[in-house]
Amino acid sequence: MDEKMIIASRVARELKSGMLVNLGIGLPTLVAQLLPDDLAVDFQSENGLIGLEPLPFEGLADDDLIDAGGRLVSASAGAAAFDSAMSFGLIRGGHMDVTVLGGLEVDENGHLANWMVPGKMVPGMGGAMDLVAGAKRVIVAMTHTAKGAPKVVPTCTLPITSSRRIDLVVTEMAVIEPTDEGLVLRETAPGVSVADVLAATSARLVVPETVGVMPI
Amino acid sequence: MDEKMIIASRVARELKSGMLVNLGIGLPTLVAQLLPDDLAVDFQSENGLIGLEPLPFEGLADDDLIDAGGRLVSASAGAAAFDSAMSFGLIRGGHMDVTVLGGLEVDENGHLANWMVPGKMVPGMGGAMDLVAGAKRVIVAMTHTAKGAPKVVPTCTLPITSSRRIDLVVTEMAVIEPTDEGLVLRETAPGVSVADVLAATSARLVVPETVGVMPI
Amino acid sequence: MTKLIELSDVVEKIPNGASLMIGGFLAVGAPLRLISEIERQGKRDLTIIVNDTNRAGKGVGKLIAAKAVRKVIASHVGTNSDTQKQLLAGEIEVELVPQGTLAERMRAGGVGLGGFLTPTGVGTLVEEGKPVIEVDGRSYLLEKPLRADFALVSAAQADHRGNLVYALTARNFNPLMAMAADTVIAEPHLIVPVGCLPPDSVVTPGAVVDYLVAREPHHG
Amino acid sequence: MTKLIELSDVVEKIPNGASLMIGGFLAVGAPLRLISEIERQGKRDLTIIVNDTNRAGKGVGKLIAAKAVRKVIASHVGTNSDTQKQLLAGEIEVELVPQGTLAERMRAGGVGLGGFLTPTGVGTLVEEGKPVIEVDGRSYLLEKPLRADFALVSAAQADHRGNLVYALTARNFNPLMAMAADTVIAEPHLIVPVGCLPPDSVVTPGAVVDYLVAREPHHG
Repeated sequence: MDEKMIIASRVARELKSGMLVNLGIGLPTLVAQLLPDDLAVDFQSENGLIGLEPLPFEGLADDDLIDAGGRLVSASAGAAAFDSAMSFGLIRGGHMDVTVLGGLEVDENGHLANWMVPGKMVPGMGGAMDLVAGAKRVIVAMTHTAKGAPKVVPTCTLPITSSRRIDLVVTEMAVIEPTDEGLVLRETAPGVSVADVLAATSARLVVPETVGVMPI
Repeated sequence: MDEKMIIASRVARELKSGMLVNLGIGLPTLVAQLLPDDLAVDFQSENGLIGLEPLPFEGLADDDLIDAGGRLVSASAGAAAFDSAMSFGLIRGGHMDVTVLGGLEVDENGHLANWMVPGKMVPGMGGAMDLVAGAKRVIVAMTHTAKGAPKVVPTCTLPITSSRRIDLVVTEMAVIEPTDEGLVLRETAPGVSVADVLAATSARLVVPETVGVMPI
Repeated sequence: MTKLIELSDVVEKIPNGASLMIGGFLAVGAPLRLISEIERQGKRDLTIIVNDTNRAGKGVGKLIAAKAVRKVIASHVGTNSDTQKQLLAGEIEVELVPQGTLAERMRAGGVGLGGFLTPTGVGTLVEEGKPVIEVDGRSYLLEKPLRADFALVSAAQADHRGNLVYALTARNFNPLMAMAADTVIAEPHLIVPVGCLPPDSVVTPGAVVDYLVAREPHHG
Repeated sequence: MTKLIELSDVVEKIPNGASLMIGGFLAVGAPLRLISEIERQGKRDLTIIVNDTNRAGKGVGKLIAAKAVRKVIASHVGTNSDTQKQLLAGEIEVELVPQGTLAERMRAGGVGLGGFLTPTGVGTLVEEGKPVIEVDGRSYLLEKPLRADFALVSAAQADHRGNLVYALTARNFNPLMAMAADTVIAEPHLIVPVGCLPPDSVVTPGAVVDYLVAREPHHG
C-alpha cells in the first residue's frame, strides 16, 4: 500500500453510518473509495450537493455535476442540491459531522496551515477556513514529511487556516491527537516505531504508555 | 364611493407596470382590485410568494396557498414561491418597489406608527417594520381621522414602526408627501377644500400654491 | 434506514420546559398532528418560536388555549384572542420580533453566524437593549441568532432519508427551523421512497432531519 | 413583456471599470456566452467577483488571459496559472475571501443586511482590518456585504419574466449574485413560456432579473 492509501484507509475508519462528511480535494478524496460497503455515509460537496458519488460509468456524466475538485461525479439516490450559502450554512452551522482536509503543517496548538505559502503559492483558502471553523470534527490527512522536512511542527510557519484546534492528524506513520496536553501520539503504522515517528516530527509529541498500531 | 375605495383607487395610480408591490393587510388589499387591466404589477405576499392573485372561483383554492392576511388566494402564471428569509430578503434588500401599508398615525417627520397601542392592543409588527425599513417606496393608506381624531399628527404618540421617513400618505381627504420641509399637501379629494383638510389634521401642513385634485 | 417514528413516541421525547420552533403562517404549513399530540400529552412550560399564534384554539392556538406555553417568540400575536388575553393579564411572556428579523435570526442560528446587522427596528422599541452599529454611514441593529431544542416542521413530501419538499406558502419558516434546532421532527403530507425526489427540488436536506412522522396509512 | 435581449446589446451596457459578479464554480454554472462577449468587446479594468478564476483561458479565465481584469474577489485562484502569474507579478489585485464568507457577503448584499458575524477566519490573516465582536463568549469577525454593478448568472431554465431554475452543482453562487447587483443578466440554457415553471421550483424570482440572453435558436 502506498502512503496515501495507508492514510486514507486509516481515516476511513473514523467514519460511521449516518454521518455527513466533507472530503477535501486531493488525498482526502481517496477515503470515499475505502469505505466498507455497509457503511452509509452522506458525502457533501461544498459546491452544492449532498449525495456525492463516483460516476458509475464514464458515459453517465453531466456537465452540471462536479465535485469541489472539478471532477465529473454522480448523485446518489436521495441527493439534495443547493446554493453556496446553504452549502456553507451546513458547514458553518455545525451540521457537518466530519471534514477530512489535507495539510501543509499542523502544530502543537492543533493549528492547521493548508492554504498558502507566502510569496510562492497563493491559491486561496477556498472552503477550508469555513470547514475547519465549522465542522464538528476536523481530521487532517497528510504525509508525515515533505521532502524530508517534518510537517508536524512546534508552531506553524505558514499562515494558519483557523484558530480552532483540529481533532486528529493521520499520516502514513502515525495517528496524532491534539489535546489540552499537546499532541498525543495515539498510533503508529505497522512496522513504524515510536522512535521513527519522533525522528520525523519536529513538534513535541506526548507519548502515552500504550501506543496502538494503526488498523489499516 | 366609500372612503376606503377613494383611498385605494388613488393609491392604485401610484403603481406602474413591472413593479414588485406588497400590499398590507386590510385597506391596502383593495388596491389590487382597482388596477387597470393593462397594468402588469407583481404582487408579493410576505408569507412567501410573488404572483399573488385573487381566486378565480371558490372551488380552486388550495390549503397551502394563502395571503399574509390568511385568505385563500391563487398564483399567477410565472409565480415564484420561497421561504420567509428569502421573502424578507426581497423586502429588506431593496427589491420591493412599493409597499402600501395601513396606519394609525403619521407625523411631521414622516414617521409611521401602525403596530401597537400600548396597554390595549399588542398584535405585533408582523412584517411592517421590515417593509417600512426596506421597500424603495412606502405609501401609507389610511383614513384621515379615527372617530374624529386626526391621524396626521405633529409627533406620533404611538410607538413608531421605523425611523425611515415614509414617502406618501393617501387618505380619503388628501394626498400628503413628507419632505425635508415637512408634510406637503399635494392633493385634496374632489369636493374637499384645503381648509377641510387643515381642520382634520393636527400636524402642520405645508400648503403649496397649487394643490391638485385627487384623481380617483 | 428510515427516520419514521410513531407520533406519540417522538412527542414523548419533548420534555416540559423545552423550546420548540413550530412552522407555519396562520397555521398554513404547521405540523398539526405534532401540535395536537403535544397538547394531548399535556406538556407544560414550553417556549414556542412561531411566526404567529394563529386563531384561538386552532393550530398552535391549541397550545396557548391549553396554557402549555410559558413564552412565545413571534412576529404577530394579534389574530389569537387567547394570546392577547394571557399577554395583557401577564400570564404569558411574549417577545415580539419583526418578521424578517425573526426569519433571519433563525437562519443565523442554523448556519453558524454569531449575528447580523439589520436596518429593521432602528429607532423603534425593537432597538432596546441591542447594540447599534454603524457601517458605511448607515445604522443597524445587531441581532443575535435563535435556536431551539426542537423544530417541528411540516412538508409536502419527504423521502425516508428526511429530504423535504415544500408547497407554495406552506414553506414559510419551516426550512429555516429545520436548520436551527438540536432535534428536527418533520411531519410530511407524503413519504416517498429514497430516490423519488429530484435533488434540485429538495429544500431541506435529510441530513438535518432526525425524525419523520407519517400520516396514518389509509391504503388497503 | 419578455426580458430577452441580444447578447452584444446587453454586454454593451457594461462600462469599462464596472464590477461584475460572475456565477460558476470551476466554470460549471458560468455564463460562458456573456464572458466570451465581454472578452470580444475588449472591456477593461473590470472588478470580477467570482468563486474562482477557473483554468487558464477557460471560463472567466478568458478575461484574466485578456488582461481585462484589474481586481479579483474570489475564494480560490490556484487553478489558473495566469491569475497566479499576474498576482505574483503585481499586475492584478486579488482579494481572497473564505468561500462561505464570500457566499454570505453576497447574500447580505442582496437581502439588505449591513453585515454578519462569522467564526470563519478569526485568528487568521483574514481577520486583518476587521472588527472582532464577541457574542455569548465566542469571537466572530464582522464581515460586510458585497454588491456589484452587474451580476452575470447562468441558469438551467428561465421563463420570459426572468424566473430562474438551476441544475445540480451549476446552481452554486448564481442565485446569490442575482440578488446582489444593480443590473442582473441571466443566460439560461432554455427559455420557456410564462407559466411553465412550477412556482416551487423557481429559485430566483423574475422580479430581480433585468435581462435574459437566449441561446441561438436552432429549430426550423
